[in-house]
Amino acid sequence: MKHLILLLIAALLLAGCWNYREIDNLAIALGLAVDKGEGDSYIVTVEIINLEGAGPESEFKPTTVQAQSDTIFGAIRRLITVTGKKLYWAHAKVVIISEEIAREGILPILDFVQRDAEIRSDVWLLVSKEETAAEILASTPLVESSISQQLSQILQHHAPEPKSIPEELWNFMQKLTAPGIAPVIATVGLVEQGEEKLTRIKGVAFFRRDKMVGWLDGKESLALSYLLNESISGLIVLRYEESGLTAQITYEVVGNKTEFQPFIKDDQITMGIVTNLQVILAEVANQKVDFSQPSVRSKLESDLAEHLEELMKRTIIKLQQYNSDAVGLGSVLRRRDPEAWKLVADDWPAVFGSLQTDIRVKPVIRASALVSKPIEMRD
Amino acid sequence: MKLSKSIEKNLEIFQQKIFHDDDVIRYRRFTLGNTQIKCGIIFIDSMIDKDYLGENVISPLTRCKSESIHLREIYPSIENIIAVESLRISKGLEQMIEGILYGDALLLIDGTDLGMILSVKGWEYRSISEPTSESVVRGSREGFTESIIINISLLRRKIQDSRLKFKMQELGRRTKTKIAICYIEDLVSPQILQEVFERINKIDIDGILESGYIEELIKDSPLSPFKTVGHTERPDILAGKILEGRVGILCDGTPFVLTVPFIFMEGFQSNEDYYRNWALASLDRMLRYVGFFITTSTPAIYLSLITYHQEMIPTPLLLSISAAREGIPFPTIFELIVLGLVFEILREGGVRLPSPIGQALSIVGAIVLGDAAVTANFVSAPMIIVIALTGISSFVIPQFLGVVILIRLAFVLFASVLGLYGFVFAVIGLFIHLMSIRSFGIPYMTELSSYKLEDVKDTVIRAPWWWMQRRPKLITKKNRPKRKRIEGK
Amino acid sequence: MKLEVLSEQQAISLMVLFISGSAVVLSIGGQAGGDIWLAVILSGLLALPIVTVYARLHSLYPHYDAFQIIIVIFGNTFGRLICLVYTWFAFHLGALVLRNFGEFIITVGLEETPQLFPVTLFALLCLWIVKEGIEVLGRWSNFFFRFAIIIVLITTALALPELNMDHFRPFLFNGIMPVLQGTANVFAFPFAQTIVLWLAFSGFQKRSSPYRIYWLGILMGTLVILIITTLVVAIIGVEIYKHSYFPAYIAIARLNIADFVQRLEIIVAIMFIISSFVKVSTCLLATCKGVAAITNFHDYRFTVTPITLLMISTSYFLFDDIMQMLFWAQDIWPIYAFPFQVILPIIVLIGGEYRAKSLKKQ
Amino acid sequence: MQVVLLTTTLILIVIAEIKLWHQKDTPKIIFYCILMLCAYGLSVLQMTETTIFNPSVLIETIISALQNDNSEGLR
Repeated sequence: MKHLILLLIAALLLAGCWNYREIDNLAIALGLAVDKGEGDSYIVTVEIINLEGAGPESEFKPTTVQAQSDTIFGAIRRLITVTGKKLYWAHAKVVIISEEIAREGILPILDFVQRDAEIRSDVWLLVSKEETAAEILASTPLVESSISQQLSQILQHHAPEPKSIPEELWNFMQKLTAPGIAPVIATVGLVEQGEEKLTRIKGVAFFRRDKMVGWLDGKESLALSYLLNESISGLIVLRYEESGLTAQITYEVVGNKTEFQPFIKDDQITMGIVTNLQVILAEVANQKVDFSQPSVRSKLESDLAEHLEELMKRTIIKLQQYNSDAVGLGSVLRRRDPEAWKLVADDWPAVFGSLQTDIRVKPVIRASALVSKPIEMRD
Repeated sequence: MKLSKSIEKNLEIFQQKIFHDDDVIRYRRFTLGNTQIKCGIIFIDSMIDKDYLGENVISPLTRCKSESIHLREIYPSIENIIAVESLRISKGLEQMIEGILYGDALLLIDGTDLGMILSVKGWEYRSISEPTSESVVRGSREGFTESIIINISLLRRKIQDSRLKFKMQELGRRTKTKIAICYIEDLVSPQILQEVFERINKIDIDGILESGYIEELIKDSPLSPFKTVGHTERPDILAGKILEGRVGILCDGTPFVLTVPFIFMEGFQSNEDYYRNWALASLDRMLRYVGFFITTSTPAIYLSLITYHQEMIPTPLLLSISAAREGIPFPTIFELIVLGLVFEILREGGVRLPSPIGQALSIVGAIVLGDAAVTANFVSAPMIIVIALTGISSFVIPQFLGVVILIRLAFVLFASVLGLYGFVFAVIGLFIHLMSIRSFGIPYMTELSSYKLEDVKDTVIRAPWWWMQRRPKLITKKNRPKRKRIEGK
Repeated sequence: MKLEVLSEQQAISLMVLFISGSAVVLSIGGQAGGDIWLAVILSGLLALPIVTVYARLHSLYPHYDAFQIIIVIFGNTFGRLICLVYTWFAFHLGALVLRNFGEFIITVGLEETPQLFPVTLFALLCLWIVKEGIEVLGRWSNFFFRFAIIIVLITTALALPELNMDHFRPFLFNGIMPVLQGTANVFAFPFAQTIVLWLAFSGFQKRSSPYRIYWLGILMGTLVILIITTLVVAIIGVEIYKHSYFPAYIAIARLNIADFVQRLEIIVAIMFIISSFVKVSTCLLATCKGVAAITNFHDYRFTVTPITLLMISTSYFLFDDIMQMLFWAQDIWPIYAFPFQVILPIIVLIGGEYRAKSLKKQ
Repeated sequence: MQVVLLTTTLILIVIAEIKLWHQKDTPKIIFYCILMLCAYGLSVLQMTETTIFNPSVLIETIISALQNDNSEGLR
């Protein structure tokens, strides 16, 4: 007991409350956008929550503040002179990087974000497709109360319509440090709808080390997602043509699994890639296509396979042009054949650039939603 | 001082020397039958049963025949005449005075220096009624009264076993309070019993008005706010504890009976647990542990979350708390302590007031004050929720009602300097304290820090009776089976 | 003075918490890379013979505590010298763990708080429990052991969807050498440190066997460390594991269940506080007993306050910064501790066997 | 300022603890005071940030010296 009293007294005497900070003295930052300023400087735009009114009736409105400095940290410190409150980063949702900076290398930004214990590593990374990254933060949030939250929502629920590959910071860092895989970052652009500008996430920017080297569009990034074994679905629309019968058919992917097998022959590495897809027929525009017949279904399956194989091939070739192994074929090789990997590890990007791939897609039409046959219309 | 052989002188002694100036002492003089022997009875008005005294003592004595009385052995010869169930012949003046003060009547007869103490006690008792401090939905409705004799009878009726023993003692130099130490001979651990006697014999105080005096004088770690002596006003609880091998201490003048040893988890048990379906009772018991956690920790956790670890709050919640706090002039810690204080004042005020006023008070306090404070922007709404939650949860563990306030305060102070880390420190400290105290040689946290299935059966859960075969291990060392094992069950 | 005894359960939980001490948060065995699990298992197996030595000594001299055993075996002068060496070891280890703790708190949570403050508070708690004696420590760890287990289980369950077993492939990529290095590291860092427990134990309840206690303790400790390191590496990958100070903290920060259960790092912090509390207290207890044994006082309790204060100060200037601390824990410690943890106990055992035999002959 | 605070606290602790023992055991008190003085000295050194002999540096040096000796043989 006496120790307890001693402890209490000690606690009270020494009570400096160093880290004690009232919640209302913090400016909660939700999003960060980094642009290139004149010379070597950075322009930092931060979306913060601004409270209006007091007590039970107060409301929060998002607003953006901007500052410029030679370093990101300096710019963020400078923001205090604008907000009057210390910025609080633990709830930041997105970090948006302008293309210019991404091409120069994003390590300075990552360094700041990693080093500052406050920013959490599950913040989303985005590359802006617009002129500046700040524009994105200035657009209109549609559902959520702030644009950063809106973006975070979109990225989180991207699986049914995977037009991009959202990466959280830690994921990016992991790919950056792991051998034999290059990171990608989702890209964000703006679309106009009436007077409002809305954000739209489509495609990815792929990297070599920390430098962005190119873009993939929505379709290509879908192919990349399947190659990366992301658990997503995704729609594929194809035109069906058979004995004069044409129809637009929408396949919905409900399961995907890609397997890799490296073959080595005469010091030439060939990567065998097999993607198993489970699809359902989501929409069949022409009622005459009788998908209950095996022959029709196998035709549908081979169409789909052909289409996807071509798409994946295109994607990989595009990546190979820039020597950016975003598929992680290097890490596959490292796992599957450590000895072969040791030989090429030091020179992997170049080896990847000339790597042979053998891509097979094996789609299986599992079900046709709720109907087993096309709807037969009668007069 | 000694009595003489003359009754007049003896009465004089009582009237002038011992009880002088005391107007409630009655002196009744009469002659013994037709023998002309003078007699006197001394008693205290209102402490004896007057009808009983008249019918069974005075009337037979005045009507008796002289041949039935031997002058030489006058007391033994009238023993058959007096129809009182308990009497004793006494020589010592002290004993006589004590008897009179305890509600007996003293019969003095001319020609002897002896007195006869007749048990004719007959004061007013409060009738046996339902205990208000421990009410139950299911279970016996009788509670202890202020009379130790009645209390003993209540307990005897529950346990009709010749091995149930009562050891009577008197405590308090002036009050001469009767206490009874009761236990079941073959269940109690001799060390505990010996310890109880030793500690009780050490007590030296002039007045014992309630068992609380004894409690504080015999308890272990006297500085600790945790109680290490249990109390109850229900005979069924006492019987249950005694059947587990504990020792009960009954005290005259109070319905509250002490039980030792008292260990931590008893604070989470209720007698009703044993009368109800075991599954529901277990659920309730877990609720009590949760309640204990909530009532001690919520304010500290809330404080550390919103002043140290804002990153742990989900964003939407953070935003709404932030909005609620906007414009509040006081720091959170201040807000917390003041509101907590207000709640305790409301509670204390409610307890001491007659119930209709108490209700009005709580309505005014809870609704009007709380609502007004929020609208006036004095306190934030989440804080009101926290305080209300804390306060309400404290009522599920009535045994620890006082101590949780202290724990809560300590937790809040630690949390205010180091956030959740400080809170964890405080929890560690609390458990060091809990682990280090003992109650009559039994570690306070006995069964809560054990992994044996057998010990868990009556702690976190209340196992069904057919499964609980043994009494608590540390309290009873011998005769442990509670029930015989029934084959096939 | 009454001999303070522990029950088997209490001793085992004390041991498991002691082993998981700082090891659950610091990065240990990073050299082994993806084969860290193998390194952990190997070092657990290596630790078994060592703890058997302690157990053997306990059963040879059941009525003495470790320092008394040493003095009985080696006589007054030489025995005390060994006691002094061990007292220093326990003291140093205590200061080290205290420093680990301080760095952890400052790095992850309270950046602006001076390190001395939480460390002092923490050390005061240790002081308190050491004054209450090993029995209270045993009961305390027995009680908190279940929280540690619950924490480990819950985190494991929550982490399941985040695990990426690719981090462990390919098996033995860099050959066996790094695994052995990792093994040496893990062996020296939590496992062989159980020597301090041997120094702190004073006696067991009659029926419990010291062998069972030590073996079960090591096995369960191995299991806990195995679960935690595999979990952490499977979540964050080898590279980040190697290069971060507190990998478990980073790993748990990744967990996010349906956007609701997230940001659980505090769980790791709690686990760390509980286990390093046990560790520091054990070291403190061993130091105080050692000091009392050397100076021939029967009661160790009166030395606790000054030794705690000494330990706080020592922990403060032991290292300049966290980088040096990590370097120490990973590179210097295994070599530095080897004589204390392996060579000396074996010498003591040989002396003990010899002495016991000659006593029997008499 | 800090040193003054430390000194008073420690003196108070010493007095309180010795009183708590309820016994006059001179060697014990002397030994206790010696230990306490050591602790005090160390704390003052630490508060005034005086660089003193650091055991970990010593151990580090010895061990790296040993490693260098053996390194040729090992590698």
